[in-house]
This record gives sequence, C-alpha cells and structure tokens, in this order.
Amino acid sequence: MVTAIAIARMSDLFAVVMLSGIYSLLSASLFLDLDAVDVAFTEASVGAGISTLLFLATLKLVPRYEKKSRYKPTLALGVVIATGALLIYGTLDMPHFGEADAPVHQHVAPRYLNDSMNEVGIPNVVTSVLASYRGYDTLGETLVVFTAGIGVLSLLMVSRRTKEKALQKVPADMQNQIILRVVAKMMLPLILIFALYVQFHGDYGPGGGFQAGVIFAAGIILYTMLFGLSLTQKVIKTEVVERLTAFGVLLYAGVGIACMLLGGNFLDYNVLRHDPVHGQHLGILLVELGVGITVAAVMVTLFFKFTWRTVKHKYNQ
Amino acid sequence: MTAHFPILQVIIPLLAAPLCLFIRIPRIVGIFAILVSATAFFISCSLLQEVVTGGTLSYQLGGWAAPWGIEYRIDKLNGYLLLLVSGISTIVLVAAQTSISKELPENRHTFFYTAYLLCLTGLLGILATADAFNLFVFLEISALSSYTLIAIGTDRRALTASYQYLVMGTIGATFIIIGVGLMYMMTGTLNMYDLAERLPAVYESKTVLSAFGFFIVGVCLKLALFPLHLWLPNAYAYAPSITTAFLAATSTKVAVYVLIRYIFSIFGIEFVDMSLPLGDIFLFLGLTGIFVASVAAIYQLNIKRLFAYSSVAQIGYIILGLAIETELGLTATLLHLFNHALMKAAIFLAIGAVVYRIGSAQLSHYAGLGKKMPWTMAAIVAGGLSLIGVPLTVGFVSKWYLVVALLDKGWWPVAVLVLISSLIAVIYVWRVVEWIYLTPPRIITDEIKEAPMSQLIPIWILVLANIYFGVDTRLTVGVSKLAAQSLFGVN
Amino acid sequence: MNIIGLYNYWIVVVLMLIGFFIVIAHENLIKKLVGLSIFQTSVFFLYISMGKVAGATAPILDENYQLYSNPLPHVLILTAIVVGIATTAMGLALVVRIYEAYGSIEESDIQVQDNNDRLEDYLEAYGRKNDTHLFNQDKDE
Amino acid sequence: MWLAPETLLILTILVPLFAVPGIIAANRFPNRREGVTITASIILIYLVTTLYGLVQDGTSIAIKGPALFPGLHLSFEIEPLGMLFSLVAGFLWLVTTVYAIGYMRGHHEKNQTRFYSCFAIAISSVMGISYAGNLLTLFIFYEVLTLSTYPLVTHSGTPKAKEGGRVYLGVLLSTSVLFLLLAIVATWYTAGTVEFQKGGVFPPETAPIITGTLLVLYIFGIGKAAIMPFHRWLPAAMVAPTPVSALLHAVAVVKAGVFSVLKVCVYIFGLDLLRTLPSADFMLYLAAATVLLASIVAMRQDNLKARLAYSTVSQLGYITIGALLATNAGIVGGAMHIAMHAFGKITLFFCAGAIMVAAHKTEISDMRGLGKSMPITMIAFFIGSLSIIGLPPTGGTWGKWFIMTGAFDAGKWTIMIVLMLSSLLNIAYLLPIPLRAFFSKQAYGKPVQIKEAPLPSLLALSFTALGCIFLFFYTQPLYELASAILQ
Repeated sequence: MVTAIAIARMSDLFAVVMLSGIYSLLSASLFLDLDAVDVAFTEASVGAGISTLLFLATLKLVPRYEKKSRYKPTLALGVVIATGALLIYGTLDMPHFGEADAPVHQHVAPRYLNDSMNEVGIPNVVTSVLASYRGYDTLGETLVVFTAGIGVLSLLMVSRRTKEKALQKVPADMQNQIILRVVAKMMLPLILIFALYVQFHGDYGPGGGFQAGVIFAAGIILYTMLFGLSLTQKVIKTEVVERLTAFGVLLYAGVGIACMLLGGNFLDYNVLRHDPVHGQHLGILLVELGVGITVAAVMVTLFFKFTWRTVKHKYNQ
Repeated sequence: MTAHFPILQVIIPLLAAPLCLFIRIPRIVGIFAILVSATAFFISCSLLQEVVTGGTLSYQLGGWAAPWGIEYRIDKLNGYLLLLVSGISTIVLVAAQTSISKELPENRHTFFYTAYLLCLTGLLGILATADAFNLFVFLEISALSSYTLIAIGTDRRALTASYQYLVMGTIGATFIIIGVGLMYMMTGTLNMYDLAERLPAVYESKTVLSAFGFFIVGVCLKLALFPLHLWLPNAYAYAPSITTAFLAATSTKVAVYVLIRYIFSIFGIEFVDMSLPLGDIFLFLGLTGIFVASVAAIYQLNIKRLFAYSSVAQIGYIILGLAIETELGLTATLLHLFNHALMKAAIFLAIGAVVYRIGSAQLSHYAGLGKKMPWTMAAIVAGGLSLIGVPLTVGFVSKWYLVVALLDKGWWPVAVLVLISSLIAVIYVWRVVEWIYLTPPRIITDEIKEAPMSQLIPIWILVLANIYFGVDTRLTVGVSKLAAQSLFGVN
Repeated sequence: MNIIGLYNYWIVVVLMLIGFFIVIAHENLIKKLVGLSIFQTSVFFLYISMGKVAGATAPILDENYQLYSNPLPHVLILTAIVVGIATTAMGLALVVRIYEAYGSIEESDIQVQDNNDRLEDYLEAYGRKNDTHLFNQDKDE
Repeated sequence: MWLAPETLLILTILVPLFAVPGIIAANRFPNRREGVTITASIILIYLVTTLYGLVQDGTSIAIKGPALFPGLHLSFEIEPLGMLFSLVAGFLWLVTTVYAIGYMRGHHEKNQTRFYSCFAIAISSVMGISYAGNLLTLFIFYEVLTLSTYPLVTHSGTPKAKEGGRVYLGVLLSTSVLFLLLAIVATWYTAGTVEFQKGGVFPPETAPIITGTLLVLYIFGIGKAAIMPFHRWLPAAMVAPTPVSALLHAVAVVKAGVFSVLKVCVYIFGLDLLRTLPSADFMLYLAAATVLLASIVAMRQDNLKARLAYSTVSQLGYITIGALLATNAGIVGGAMHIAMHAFGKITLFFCAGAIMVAAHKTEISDMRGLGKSMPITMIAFFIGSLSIIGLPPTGGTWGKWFIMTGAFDAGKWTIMIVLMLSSLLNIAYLLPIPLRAFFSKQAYGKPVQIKEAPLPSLLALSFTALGCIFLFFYTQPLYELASAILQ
C-alpha cells in the first residue's frame, strides 16, 4: 500500500514503473498467503515480469519525467471519494473475510471441490475449472491476448526496409558482457525446460499454459536482450511468431469444434475419448497447449515490436 | 447442427479471426470476412425465428450444466440484437472492401479485418452469454479490438481518442467486474439466471446495492451515457470510417443490451425500484444528454464528429425509454436500438464513401457535393431525416413509440421536450444539407465522382432498410414487443 | 457488527482508490496506465479475498487436506490478470505512437495541439477563403 | 371502368411519383422532360375526374395499407372534402406546368430537372393528404410535402434563398413535430384511434381540458394554415421561383394546411364538440386577428409577391374561421373558399411572375402604366383581385358569402365585422395595382410596346382568370361537394 501511495506521488516514471513492479511482487506474495497459488504465480510473472518489461520498453521511447500538473485534482478527488464511499458502504454487509459459510463457498464452488476429481480427474481444481468447467472463459482470455497482439502489431508496424537496415547497424547493448552472456546461454535451456514443465504439470501443481507461455517468452526475451535482435531473428522468424499467435487460438477452438463433431457440445472434452476422464485429460492438455503457444507468441511479438520501435528511432536519429 | 447454432454464431467469427493471419492476402481476407459475417447473420436469422416460435434456447458449453459451466441462452431480446449486430456487420464489411483501401495502408488491411472479426466475436459473445463473468471477458475482447480498430487509421488524433477510450473503457470494465464480484460474493454464482433466483434473498444487502451501483456506472461508461460520453465523439470522428460505421451501429447498442439484461433479467425491476431512483436518474441524464449533445452537434465542423454527438443524443432517447420503466417504454428503447443502428450505419457509411472520394470529413469540403455524388448525398440526407424522425423512416417509428410511452406514463412535459429536441436535430442535419446542396464548391473538382458501386450498394441497402422498417414495422415492433413482454413477464 | 472481519476488504478499497485516483487525476499517459493496473490489481484482491477460507489450503486436491479455498475466484482472476496485461500492452503501444505523433505524453500538451488542429479546420471553413460563408450573407443580395 | 376504384386512388398518388424517374431520365432533353410532366398531369386529371364521377355515384372508396403500428394503418378514404381539394390541385398542376415552362425558360433558371421532380413529389403528397384516411397518413404526407418543397424554395441557392429556406423549414417542421405530432399521439392515446370519422373520435367522457388543449395544438401544429404567430414561413417562401409560389404557396401547401384544419375540425372533433370548446373561441379570435393584421401588413408591402403572400395569410384566416365557427355554412364556405381562393391567388401569382419575366419588375411602385404593355396580364390580375376581394362576377364571392353566413348563424358579430373590414382592406391593397397599371402614366417615358410574357405562361394565366369567372356562374357542383361533407 505504501508502494501504491509512493507511485501516486512520484514523477520519475522510471521509479514509478520499478515500484509498480515491486507492488506486483508484493501482491503476488499476498495472493500466495490467500491460497491463490496459481494467481500468485501469474501475477509474479505478468505483473512483475512482462508488464514491467513493457513499461520499460516504452520508457525507452518516451520522456522519463512527468510534468507537474497545473490543475488541482479536486474533481478527481471527489469522484474517487464517491467511489470509495460506495465501496465501503458495499462492504458493510459483506460476509467476513475468511468465513467458511459465506455464500461463495456454499453454492457452485463445492461441486468443483468435491466432484472435479471424478468428473475431470486432475487434482488442481483451479486448472480443471479453468480449462474445463469454465473452459470457454479461458478461450475468451486467450482471444483477449490474441487481440492485444493484433492491436500492438497493427500499431507498431515497422517496414521491412527499416528492419533490414537496422539489423546491420544495431548490435546488442550488452555485446561485451561476456559473463552475462555465458550465464544466459546456460540459463536459456533451463528456462525453456522449466516453461515446458509448468506447461504440462499444470494438472497437478500450480501452473498451466498461461504461466508457461509467459516464462517461455521471458526466456526468449532474455536471449534477445543479451544477443541482440538480429541473432534472435535468425532463430525465430517474426512471421512465424505472428502465425503462432493465431495457431494457439485455433488449436483451442479447434478442440472445441472437434468435440462438436464428435457429438458433444462445444468444448465438451468427454467425447474426445471413450472414457470421459481421459477425454478431459486430453482436452485440457491440448487447450493448455493452445493457451501456452498463443501467450508465448504474443509476448514475444509484443517485445519485438517495442524493441523494433526503439531500433527504428535510433536509426532515424 | 442447428442445436449448436447458439455457439456457432460466436465461434465462427472467433475461428475466422486467427485464420485471417494465415491467409494474409488482403483481398481474400476481406471476402473471407464477409462470408464469415454473413454466415453469422444467417445463423442469427434462424435463431431468432426459432426463439420467437419456440421459446428460449439454452446451450451448455463444455457440456457442464448451468451454474457450474458457462451457459449460452438465446431469448427474444438477444436473438433480436444478434440479428442486428451480425446483419449490420455484414453490410458494413461489404463497403469496407473498397473504403479501407484509401484510409489504411495496405499492410494493415489483414489486421483490420482480424480486429474487426474479433470485435464482432466480442459483441456476439456478450449478447449470447448467460454468464456474468463470461460477459466481461467478451466485453474486453470487443473493447480491445475496437481500440485497435480506432487507432489503426492514419489520423494522429485517432491515437489519443483510442487511448482515452482505452482508459475510460477499462475503468468501466473494472467497475463491471467489481459489480460482478460483489454479486458473486453474496450469491456464490455467476450464471445470470441463477443470480436472478438467488438475488431476491439478499435484496436488502448493502453489498448488492453497491454491486448494482458499480454495474450501472460501468455499463453507462461503455454505452457513453451523458456525462460519461467523453470518449465517444473523438473516437468516432477520427477512426477510419468503416470502424465508425460499425461501432456506432453496434457497440453502444450492445452496451445498452447489457444494461437492460442486468436491470430486467438479473436484478429485476422491483429491486431497481426499491433501491435507487434509477428512473429519475436516467430521465435526467437522458434528457440532459439529448440536449447538450444535440446542441454540441450543431457546432461541429467535422461531419463525423457532428454525427458522433448526435449518437450521444440518441443514446439519451434510448435511456429515456428505459427510464419510463414500463413495457411500452422498453419497447420504445428496443425499437430505437434497432432503428438508430440502421440510421447511423447508413450515415457513417455514406460519409465513408465521401472520405473515399475526397479524403476528408470536414464539413466545409462537402460544399457542392450534392451534384457530384448525388446518391451518396441522398443517403446522408435520408439518414438525417430518419434521425430527425420524419415519417416513413424508422426514426419516426421510434419517436412515435417513445412519445406514446411517455404519455402513457403521464410525463407529457418530457414528451414535449423530446419533440423539441428533434428540432435541434433538424438544425444540425440541415447545416449539413445546406453545405451539401446550397454552397458552391470551393475548389473546381471535376475529378470527384460518385462513390463506387461496392459502397453505394451497402449504403442504399441500409437506406432502404430505413424506409422499409419505417413503413412495415411488423418485424421490429413485433419482436421488440415480445422481448419487452417477456422481460416484464419474468418478473 | 464486527468491523474487524472486514479489514481485508477495506485495504482493498484503499488500494483501489489510489489506483483510480492516479488514473483520473494524472496527466501523464504512462502514469495513468500504472494507475490503471493498480486499480485492476486491487480488484483481484477483492476476488481472492472472498475466496479465502480461514485455515484452508490452496485448491489442489490432496488426501492430506480437507478444507480448500474457493477455486472459482482464482480462475476468474487468472483471466482478469491476462485481460489486464493485454490492456496495458495495448495502452503502451498507443502511448508510443502518441509520443511519436505529438512529441509529448502529457495530456494537456496533446490537447493544445488538437485544439490547434481544430482551429485550423474552423479557419478553413469560415475564415481565410472568403468565397462562400454563412456570415454577412444578406449584403450581396 | 376497367380499373377498380381503389387502384385509381393509389394511382393518383403514384402517377406524379412515377413521373419523377422519367423526369430525371430526361434530364438532358427539356422538351421530353416537360412532356413527361404534362403527360403525368393529364393522366392525373383524368384519374381525379373519374374518381369524382365515382364519388358522385355514391361509391365509397377506402384502402387500408400496411400497418405502421399495430392497429394503425396507412389508410386512404375519399370523402367530399378531399375530393374537392384533389380536384383543385390536380387541375392546377397542369396549368402551372404549362406556365412554368414559359417562366423557367424565359427566366433561364438552373436545375430545372430538380425543380420538376420535386414539384411532382409535392403533388403526389398533396394527393396523399387529400385522400388520407387517418391523421397518421395525413401527417406523413404533410411532412413529405414540407420536405419536397424545401428544395423548391431554396431553388436559386443564394444566401437569401438559404435564409428563406431555413425559416420555411424551421417553422413548418417545428410546428408540425412539436404540436401536430404531439396532438396526434395524444389523440391516439386518449381516443384510441386517429381515423377520420364523421362526428369526431373522442369519446363523450373525454375531459374538455384535454380536447381544448388538443384543439390549440392542432391549429398551431398545422403551421401550413399560417395562423399568426406561425405565418412567417409564407413570406419567407417567396424567394422561390414564381410557379412555386403560385402553385405551392397559393394552392398546394397552404391549402393542405387549411384542408387539414377543416378535416380535424369536422372529422376528429366533430362540430358538436367543437362548439362547446372554449379554446375554439380563442382560436377563432386569433384567426380573426390574423386576417386583419395580415391585411394591414400586406398594404405596406411594395414587393408584389410579398404583398400577395400576406394576402394569402389573411385569406387562410378566413378558411380557419369557417372551420372554427363550427356551423354548417362555415364549413361549406371554408371548403368552397379553398377552391375559389386557389384560382384567384394562382392567377395573381402567375401575373406577378409574368411581369417579372417580361418587364423585370418586382416592386409595385414600378408597375405604373404597365397595363399598356401587358394588357392581358393586367386584366387577368384585375379579375384575380376581384375574386380575392369577393366581388361578383368572380368565384370568390361565394366562399366569403358562406363564411359570413356561418358567422351570422353562430351569432359572432365581431367576426362578421372583421371579415367585412378585411374585405375593404383587400380592395385597398389589391385593386390599385391594376388600376394604376392602366390609368397612370408609365414611370419611364418609353414608347409603349406590347411585350407580354411567353405564350405558355400567358395561356395559363388567362385560363385561371377565366376560371375565376367561370366558378361564379357554375358553382353548383362545388357547392354540392362542399355540403356533402356535412351529410
């Protein structure tokens, strides 16, 4: 909370961004405390990781300091206070924190906890709700990621010509950091393997396609930071990554369609195999993979696009 | 296969969007998008027919029963809007083929269509779903893709407009999830119909009231109800014309749908009555919105901005119908949803055709275009007449119902105000008419030609629809009535 | 009424308000986005808090535990986090483009430039070229 | 008869409309274009006369069109008043077209295709108004008429025309949307129907305050009847080319206004109800004031068309008075005056246009001695003036006579006095024009030379002038038609 207030007061954007990263990490640990392991995992990788990274990439392109505002934010304060009042008013009748007999724990959720083992067959209830009971939400979520990818792609387009010229010109900033490079080279396979582990182990422990995708992307981003865009581009073609963003969504929705063709409802994995539980397994595996692919691809694309922009600016100067 | 129609409706554009990235050739992507949207349209036609004759359809996603899994539920209300959204989208896409070639660089076309289809998916998903959280997810899909659609153009002001929309839209969406969260907290469920069953038990709770408050504010941000409309005029004015046509005709309408759904199907009108003077608030905001935005429209120099303000005003009418809180009022609202979509789509497409030819949406550049582009201009005028509410157009039908509903409620001063406000519409529409027909052209513009057929045809389909539904109101009035009855019947 | 039982929610509220305040009161586009993400994160807390059951453990089924926290809010928030990052990314991309187009990321600077654009439009419509206009029109007849 | 009467009715509305594509298609060939218009108008005359024959035979003709709202259809029904109106408008369309050919060509107007097209649409909507079976249908065609005449008013495209167009549209649309539409919706709501019925639609238990207010809304709402203070559009519309002023602003548009007033009085309120309403009295005196004031204003106008316009405002007041008197004679007089005034005023406008084309004069003070160079025009002007004033041997006599009788029957002495006073004023502002033209010297001492307007125009104005006289002697059918309204 202190962090949050600090953010509100600071005008150095770099510090603000760093602080918000810290804020995210703190949040993640709080989530952990509240038994939300999956959420904590995600918040840590996204809020503290990717989002900070993106902010920094942007900061590279725009001025670092905020101008002092000339206006007194009275109106804003009023609106905020009104909102706060409504919220506090709303909390008055809330079930108390941690109470086990609150309505949320009485309806709907018990079924997930009690029957998911029989119906879906995997221990991580979060995963089974995410990928099966509310699988359609997750498809939507993947689509949101894809949409953001499309948005950034179309906004931060760089022409091929600029790219080619820039490629020759711009070496990585950290060309000389040999130790770092060696360490990173060693780390990279580990990161990628960890990502795969998170991907496929989501059934049993915290993790899943989304977190895996982010970690995978982080690996590639790390590599890019150290070895420069040109080298990364040789390994991973932008066009391929862009298509992969689409492929993940297609995979996910394709599973749904397959279920339909096999006589079930959309995303009804039971029909994928003879045994419903096996069907669920297969379905979840595939859709998580879809999520992972899209997320990783989009994150990498985002990073590339922001970096290209930087490159373009340098080149133009 | 027909059993899967409720989901196919949404899933087809959903699948098509990523496929666009594989096709990559703009022309083909364009045609592909039309096909997809047309398929959605045909599905929605058959859905509406089924719903009107057979009753509500329910579809369980993933095969999980309702409160545990996500449910799609098509009734008369959303069946009607699904038809509207997919229909308008198809027509707009036809015009898009040529229109965007002038307004967007070639390499963004594929992205444009992808974002367009995503937006369509989002809107259809919002309409079809019966799950409060799923609604939020699709709301975000449509929102993110509309930010893209707005910012994708070449005007730099589109960027700020899109950013502004992004901030306000996200605040709105966050308010909505706060509302959903609080409701979930009190009931333990996310399914709308399950909520409707469980909420009466906790009507007295302050939490539910505050949930409702957050919800209303969030949705009103999305639907640009005055004074939360600030994002709209710029977004509509500087976005590519096709985007404007599509969003103006559909996205605020869908937000209104969400509002109606929450008020009538989830919270129930009794709750609304006893908790908040919502009718009065809507009445006040609706009326102020109508007047302020209409007057603002008069002073605009950019024709897209002009009609964007007019959209804000029209939303005022729609909300006014809700404020009446009677079946007749709701009918008027639903009618106007449909009718306004028709007019605005026609107007903005026609403006798009002009931008295609002269590359500008400045009113002053329209001087003397009446001679050069008679058909396009006639379409703008026809749309304008419909906005005013001239008989034989859809605008008249909506206004008639609104006034009847107001008189029925006994609010005759409001009825008078509504009629006065349509006179303000006369003023801003007539400013356009005078520029078009009565001002000699500034520059000698021999090379300006009538818009291409590929744009004129969709424009005129919409104009004719404006007139057709202004005379034969069986479909629109019929379905609106049925939907209004069912919403009041439930409670 | 036991107010203490609500403390967690109140912290959430305060966080939420700080975030919300940053969004609407600050003029720097980046800071607004930071505010937005704080605002969203605080909503995540709201959800996760309500899913917590005192003395329970994370909802990964295991024979050693009987009491689990509610998994549904976790699922919802996973989705919401993703939505949040998507929005942030989109917003940042816009900020980059805005900076390129306007040379500033302060709302007031941008507004000034936009107003200038509009003034140009106005002059073009009514001023400068005096061939046709709506003012002093009765004189020539 | 080989066509069903219903078909004929629809055709009267559609024929002018069908002429529009023909007119547009013949854009490049003026002769062909005007040929289309004339053919259409001849067909129209044939249709309305056939219908007239049928109505005389006692056939009742009604059509129910598609339902705009549940229970509310587009519907048409022919009753005597509508028949009368459509006959007048149908005949005068042909005459005006002939006149317009001469005028428009003589004046080298631009955009003639637009002119003829809009004209045809306007006539079509006039037909729709006259046969409207309910208020909604009437309202629809009423608005179409307003909009289709707007391009005609602003025909020249000058800033002045624009200004005039704004006033025209502003007043007509705002009154109709604000008052008329509200009144119609309220009628629909209180009476449950807006069909025209003999004896009115309101159930007897309707509160007088409601019906009284509605009457005020109707009279003000029908802005085309030009009751003060909503008369401003009429002088403003005078920027239009003269054929437009002649047909539309002397015949079609304003007559559509008073026609609607008559219809509302007879078929929505019913005379019995009308007599009991206090607001009817109020409106009656307002109409009387309009008559007087407009006459006085007319006297002070030097521009001929402006004078004629105010004269129209005043004459429309007569018809409104006739309607609001709620006596039989008043209604008959009002109905007859529609026809009589139409012929008289169109003659005057034709003459004004002819003077403008031939002698390029618009101000009355310049017209002294003009009778020597334009004798036919001036004689026609004289006859037209007599008809407006209401002196024999012209048709105008009868209309005024019956309205006076109506006022006498109702015992409204003030109204009678007003009517007489106004007739005196009519003499004062109309007769001097032809008299001076003949009997005073020409303003500039140029040699006198006969220089009349183009032949088509001359023919047309002679025809209408003769019509004025003809109607004096041959009033019977008209009277029958007018009194049939009350049966």
